[in-house]
Amino acid sequence: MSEKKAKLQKVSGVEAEADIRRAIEAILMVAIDPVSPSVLAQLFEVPVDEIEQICDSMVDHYGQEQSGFMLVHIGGGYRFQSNPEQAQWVERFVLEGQSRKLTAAAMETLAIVAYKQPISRAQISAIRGVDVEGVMRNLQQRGLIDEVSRDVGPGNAVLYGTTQEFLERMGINSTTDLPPLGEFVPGPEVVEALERSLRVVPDEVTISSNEEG
Amino acid sequence: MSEKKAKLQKVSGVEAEADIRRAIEAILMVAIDPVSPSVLAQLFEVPVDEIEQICDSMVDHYGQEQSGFMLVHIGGGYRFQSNPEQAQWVERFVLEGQSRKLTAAAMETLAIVAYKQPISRAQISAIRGVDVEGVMRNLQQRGLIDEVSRDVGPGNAVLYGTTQEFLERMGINSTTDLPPLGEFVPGPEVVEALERSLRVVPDEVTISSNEEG
Amino acid sequence: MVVSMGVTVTTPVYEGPFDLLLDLILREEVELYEVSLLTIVDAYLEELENMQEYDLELATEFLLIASILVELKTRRLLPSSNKIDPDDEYGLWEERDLLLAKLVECKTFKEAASQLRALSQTASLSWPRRAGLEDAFLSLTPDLLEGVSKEDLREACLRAMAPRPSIHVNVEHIAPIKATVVEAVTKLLEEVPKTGVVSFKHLTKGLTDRIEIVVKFLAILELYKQGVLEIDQIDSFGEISVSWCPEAELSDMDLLDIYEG
Repeated sequence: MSEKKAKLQKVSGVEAEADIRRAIEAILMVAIDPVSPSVLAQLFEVPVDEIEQICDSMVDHYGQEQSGFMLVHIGGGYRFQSNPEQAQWVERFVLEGQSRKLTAAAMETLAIVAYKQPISRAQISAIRGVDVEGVMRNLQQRGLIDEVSRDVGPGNAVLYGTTQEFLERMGINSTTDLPPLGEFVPGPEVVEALERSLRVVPDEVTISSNEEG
Repeated sequence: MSEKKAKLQKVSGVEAEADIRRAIEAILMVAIDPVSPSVLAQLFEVPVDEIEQICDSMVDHYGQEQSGFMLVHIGGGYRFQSNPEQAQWVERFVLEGQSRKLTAAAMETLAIVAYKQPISRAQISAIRGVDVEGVMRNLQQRGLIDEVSRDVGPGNAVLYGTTQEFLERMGINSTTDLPPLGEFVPGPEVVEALERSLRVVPDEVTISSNEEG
Repeated sequence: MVVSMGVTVTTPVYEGPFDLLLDLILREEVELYEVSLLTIVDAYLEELENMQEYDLELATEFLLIASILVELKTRRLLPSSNKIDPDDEYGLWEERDLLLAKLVECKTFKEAASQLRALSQTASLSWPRRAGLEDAFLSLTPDLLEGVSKEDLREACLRAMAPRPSIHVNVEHIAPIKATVVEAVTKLLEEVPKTGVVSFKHLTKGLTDRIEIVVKFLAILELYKQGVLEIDQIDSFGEISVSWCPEAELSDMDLLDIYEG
């Protein structure tokens, strides 16, 4: 620890971890978006992993404080947020509600983008079975998805992915924090039910063949 | 003190002063402007002087904490802000960390205000199809737009306009110097989309006329 | 089906064709191959009637499902040839498997979507600090309008005000629509009174596009609903016979209005 401190002193002029903590707190107080560890690392001239260590211990600290706010690791950065336990009061204070709710169609499209990114509109259409242009536009306008690259294949289709805003809306730090898709695959009983309902009645095939003969 | 607690319980349903403190912390953490004690008093249904007492003790508490931020009594209200001792880091963060360009969303919002002023936030949201709260705040903070009047209609919505600073930065004397919007000529993408969506119509018109004739 | 643009209705029940299919299959325990298309179409038409406003998007989505179902059932509804091509049969199985895979995938993402909704609901209980810079630091912020011209501003305004194409209803994904229900209705009104009892098979003779068959089918249903036609299907997979209802006194234009309304 003393070695690290010495290094901090030497490199950045910041006396100690506690000083960095205070500086981070001040910065987070004025930042509008989550502040990424790499920005802080650059600012303090300290390795990113050390910054992350400091920030994570700050997250713990505020979590234990039982205060009205907390520090969260979200959207690839850190920011102060109100404690969900105080939602009833904040709600009454903040006049503007949270952004409007997404329709089921939009949510499903968003889920496909989130799990399959980068993905083209045609690929999403194929999964949902309908044209998704309108829904995609809506999601893009809300800043939840964006064009991220182009398909190398013929046609060079635009590929979409989720945005920083999406992470913030979901309250997660990265898409790797999403529960694995495998958890949502319907169980064998559902698959079986679906299969049964689609089953070609064998009788008829037989009858038809008889007719043929 | 016990008498006060009992009163809080009775009047607001909030169990104790500590609960009010937490709720105030949450609200102050997300508030944009200083929050006046009277607003808080109304929210918690607690006398103003009690709110002031609680807030002042919170000011003391954060003052002793030696953290990167503090609670101040300013402009007739209370707010969290960065600790002046950390000003050098905040300055460096501002100079190095913030992007220098207006985002597309901010640019569009600014343009709408410039051309359509005075205009309410709800009207801008309606035009852009997304909530513009964050963007508007940013533009206002940067001194490019400001509240100019209030709508005479129900709700008395705040109306926004561009500032003197905006004119200076744009190098114009008045917003009438902005190039006229002219007749709207939709881009090729819009035309195409509209055309596609209308494609079924001509057929049917023909059929209907045939039927009539 | 000329419908004014911009009307979008979100119904809690249906959001996409596979959803509809899932709903119909799981909720009503419909055996796809045992139920007549009529049941599904009726359920759908009922849903349409319950809606506040006509939703073209939903209607086109339904056409899509109907077309899938029709294709899957074509060999039974329209035994146009007594011979079953082994390739066709194989093709039918393949299609069934494809549909099953799609249904499973659709259900998977439905679940994932509800999980995302739960995540966002939890996250929405916590508000971020967005107070931004204190006055003392504002002078430090760079000139955001550097390099922005008056023309840039004008363009941004026009861009923001441009009508959003997201409201348009795209029916192209079905197929280039050559047939319309109005047209089919018109044709049926000419044809059926002359022929008396006629089979669906006969009415769809020469139609190759599945969408054309679907459209014809919907037209028959519409006329059935209006009491102009009578429909009879004796066996589950039997021939559908269509006949003119003698009491019918609905003018052609009334019928067209139904679809243009």
